[in-house]
Amino acid sequence: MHVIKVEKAVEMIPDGATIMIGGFLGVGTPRVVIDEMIKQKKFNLTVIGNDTAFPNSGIGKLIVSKLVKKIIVSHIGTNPETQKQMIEKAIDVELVPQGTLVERIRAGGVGLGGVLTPTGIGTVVAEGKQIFKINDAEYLLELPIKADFAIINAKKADCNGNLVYSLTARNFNPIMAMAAETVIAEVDEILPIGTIPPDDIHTPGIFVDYIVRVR
Amino acid sequence: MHVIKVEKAVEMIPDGATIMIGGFLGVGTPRVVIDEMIKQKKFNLTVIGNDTAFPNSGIGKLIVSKLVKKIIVSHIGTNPETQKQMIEKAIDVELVPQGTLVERIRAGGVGLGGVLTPTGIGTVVAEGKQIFKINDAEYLLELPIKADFAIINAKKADCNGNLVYSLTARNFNPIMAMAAETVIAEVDEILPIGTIPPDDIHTPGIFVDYIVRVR
Amino acid sequence: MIEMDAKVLIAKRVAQELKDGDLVNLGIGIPTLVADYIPQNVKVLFQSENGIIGMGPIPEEGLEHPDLTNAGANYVSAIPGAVCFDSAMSFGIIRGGHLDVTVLGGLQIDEEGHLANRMVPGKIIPGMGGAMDLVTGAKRVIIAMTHTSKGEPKIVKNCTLPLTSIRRISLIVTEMAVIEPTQGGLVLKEIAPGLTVEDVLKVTEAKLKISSDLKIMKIEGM
Amino acid sequence: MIEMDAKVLIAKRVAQELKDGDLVNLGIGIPTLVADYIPQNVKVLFQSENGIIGMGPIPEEGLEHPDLTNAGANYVSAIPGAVCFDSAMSFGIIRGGHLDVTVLGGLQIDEEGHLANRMVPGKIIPGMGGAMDLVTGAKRVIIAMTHTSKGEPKIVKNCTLPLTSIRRISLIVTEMAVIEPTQGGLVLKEIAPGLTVEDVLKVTEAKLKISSDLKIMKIEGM
Repeated sequence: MHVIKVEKAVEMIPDGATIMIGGFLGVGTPRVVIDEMIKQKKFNLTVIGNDTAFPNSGIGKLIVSKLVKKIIVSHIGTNPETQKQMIEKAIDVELVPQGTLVERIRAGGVGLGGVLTPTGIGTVVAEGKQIFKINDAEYLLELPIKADFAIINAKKADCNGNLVYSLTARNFNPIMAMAAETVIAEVDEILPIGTIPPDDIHTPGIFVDYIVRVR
Repeated sequence: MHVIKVEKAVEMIPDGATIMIGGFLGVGTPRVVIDEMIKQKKFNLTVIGNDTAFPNSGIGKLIVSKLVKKIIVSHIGTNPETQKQMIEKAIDVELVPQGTLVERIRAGGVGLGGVLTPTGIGTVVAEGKQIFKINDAEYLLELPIKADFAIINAKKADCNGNLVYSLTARNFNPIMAMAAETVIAEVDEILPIGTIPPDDIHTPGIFVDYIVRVR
Repeated sequence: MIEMDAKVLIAKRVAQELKDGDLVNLGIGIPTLVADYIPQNVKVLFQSENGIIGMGPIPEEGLEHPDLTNAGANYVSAIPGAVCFDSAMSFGIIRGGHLDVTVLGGLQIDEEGHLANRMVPGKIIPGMGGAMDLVTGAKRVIIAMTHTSKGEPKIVKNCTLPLTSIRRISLIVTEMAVIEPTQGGLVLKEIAPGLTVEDVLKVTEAKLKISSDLKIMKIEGM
Repeated sequence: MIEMDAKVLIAKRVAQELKDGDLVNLGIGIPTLVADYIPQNVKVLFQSENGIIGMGPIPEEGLEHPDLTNAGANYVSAIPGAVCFDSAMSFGIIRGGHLDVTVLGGLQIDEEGHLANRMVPGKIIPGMGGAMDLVTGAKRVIIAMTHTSKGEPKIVKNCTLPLTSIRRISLIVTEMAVIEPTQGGLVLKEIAPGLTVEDVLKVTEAKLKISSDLKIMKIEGM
């Protein structure tokens, strides 16, 4: 794990990268890294996240800045700009049920080839997917998602990169931390090693490549 | 969640029940409940756990007491008594790779119909199982496991049943807590509500039906 | 009879469905109002799919925490004994059958009790969020919605909007009626005070069976 | 030449394979010894599949903690910055490719580099524990084992014991040789000091290709 300036962190991200971004309607989304991505104009991104938040927050800001060519999210209902770009075919939107989305990301992170979920059976979500009948119940095969980068937000880190999240800002962050080639964590503070007890750590530091401290 | 005497907790378990028992070679196994199960002679149990520990510890004690008719575990190498009963066909042993075992239990708990894992492909583990080829890699379909009871061990609880585990005694306990009809947690102490911060709780109390305090 | 806002009436009636000890997830809109009308002798825990059990009411001004919100990104509080977790755990709880009740809004419900609560196809589809998992996984799915939309029936023969799930929902509560979807069809169980069965049938496209034990909704304040 | 215990020699040679920053899982037996010989300028983190990263050495008497053990149920310590987690996370790390190196013992390895490290069929099969996941998921799989068992070759044409995985392992280290399984077969890369290639071939059933860059194992203290 390396501590890095936000400018350097974002310089590593090439145009066209596939990026997971933590957060739920902007809560738990790494704000400083997002702002720097906009400053450095990272184009043609594929973004995986729960939602596109609002035009002025979270992933929504990347959408408004027209940096995203494709998103994989559970809804875009809070961001009219995403809806507008979707209608204009300026952005490709893949909608995934929220529980399925997080399991697909987890599967990517923990080396599973897929999971079977009952969610979406008999709906548009099932279109084009394999259906399995197990003990009279039907399930969809949902495939793993991985990314080049995961940009996540945590409350604090220690010098080993071990992370602790805060309240409902945890959401997708710990799951995405497992599923990307390079993981950049934006944190409020970096504490000395040994000051966070082993049982209180949410994400082991081995998943974290770079830390950007923003306070 | 109800706090209950160990005698009452074990009285709820019928002969022939399917029981998940937390622990890894006895570490993190609920010892007091196990001893009471032996005292009350619960017969014909199906036990799901990581291993059968040693003859004088953990699940091993149930084996020695001849209370178990079937076990689903990742190994029995540390318990000669299990091996002896297996040869004598007194016990039915289903061996499952450890990572697959925990994912199957998790799948049972979180409502998945199964998971695809690369582990076991090309080995005896694959016998009789469906194989899926996804992007040139092969995976086994592994099905969920659920149980009538999960008997788990935690360090502490609060009065809502929220649980915190200790160090490597955590292991299978939080996963099993999600996958059984009735969950009995053996804990060292029960703390007032609000004294364990929301971010430090490992298992939400909603999973826990009964708590046995043993200190 | 005292007039009552339709939404309040629905929320009050839904609140009566909650049992002591229930773990409850409330959707956005009318369902959110349910929290205000839980009977005093009933203690429930609120789950929010963004990762909390033990969600409390809107905090006093100045006590908001930027990391403590509900699934609509509004500030909430946490009751003592609350627990936070990641989205995998949150939907494990939902899909795994550990949630006792979800109360959701609805756009259409068909004769088989199937819910459609997403937007009109051809127009904007804002996405299913967590609704598909909630309807698929919760032990009870209660739909809290107005009986009609701009005069048009929402309880219909067949949904024209995309289905949220093929799981039959457990109960429909509107400002006019309480309807229980069963294997044999939709059963009218209660009607609002002052209404006749005819009033309900007139604005319901789906076929309703009238319960032999039809009751008048009992709502405090009416 | 100073004589050295075969197990120590193997452990010392394996230790040279570890890189600064590696996350390492050591199996029971010879692999456990590797921890004692990590080069001073190399800092690695030890993972144990029962749920810890940052496992430290056996604690001083009186400092054992009943809840802090390795995968063999022996007391261990935790270094500052250690983290504990459940078995789903532990095997997520292993199967998900986040573990840099696993060092395991072996009973047989075939010409294609497939490992068998479980007991003889017909006799007792004690179970695979975490070995199948480790061999399937770790970035590098290093087998640390004696070259023969009671004089019988362990590096064989075909395994007679059940395979642990069809994943080709990365490296074999014995007290006689370092052998790298490749797509083209097993390549003899190093031999122990004082041995000839003939000595190695004599006790190896599988066909070995001799590396054009064959070296003598460099072991401190020999």
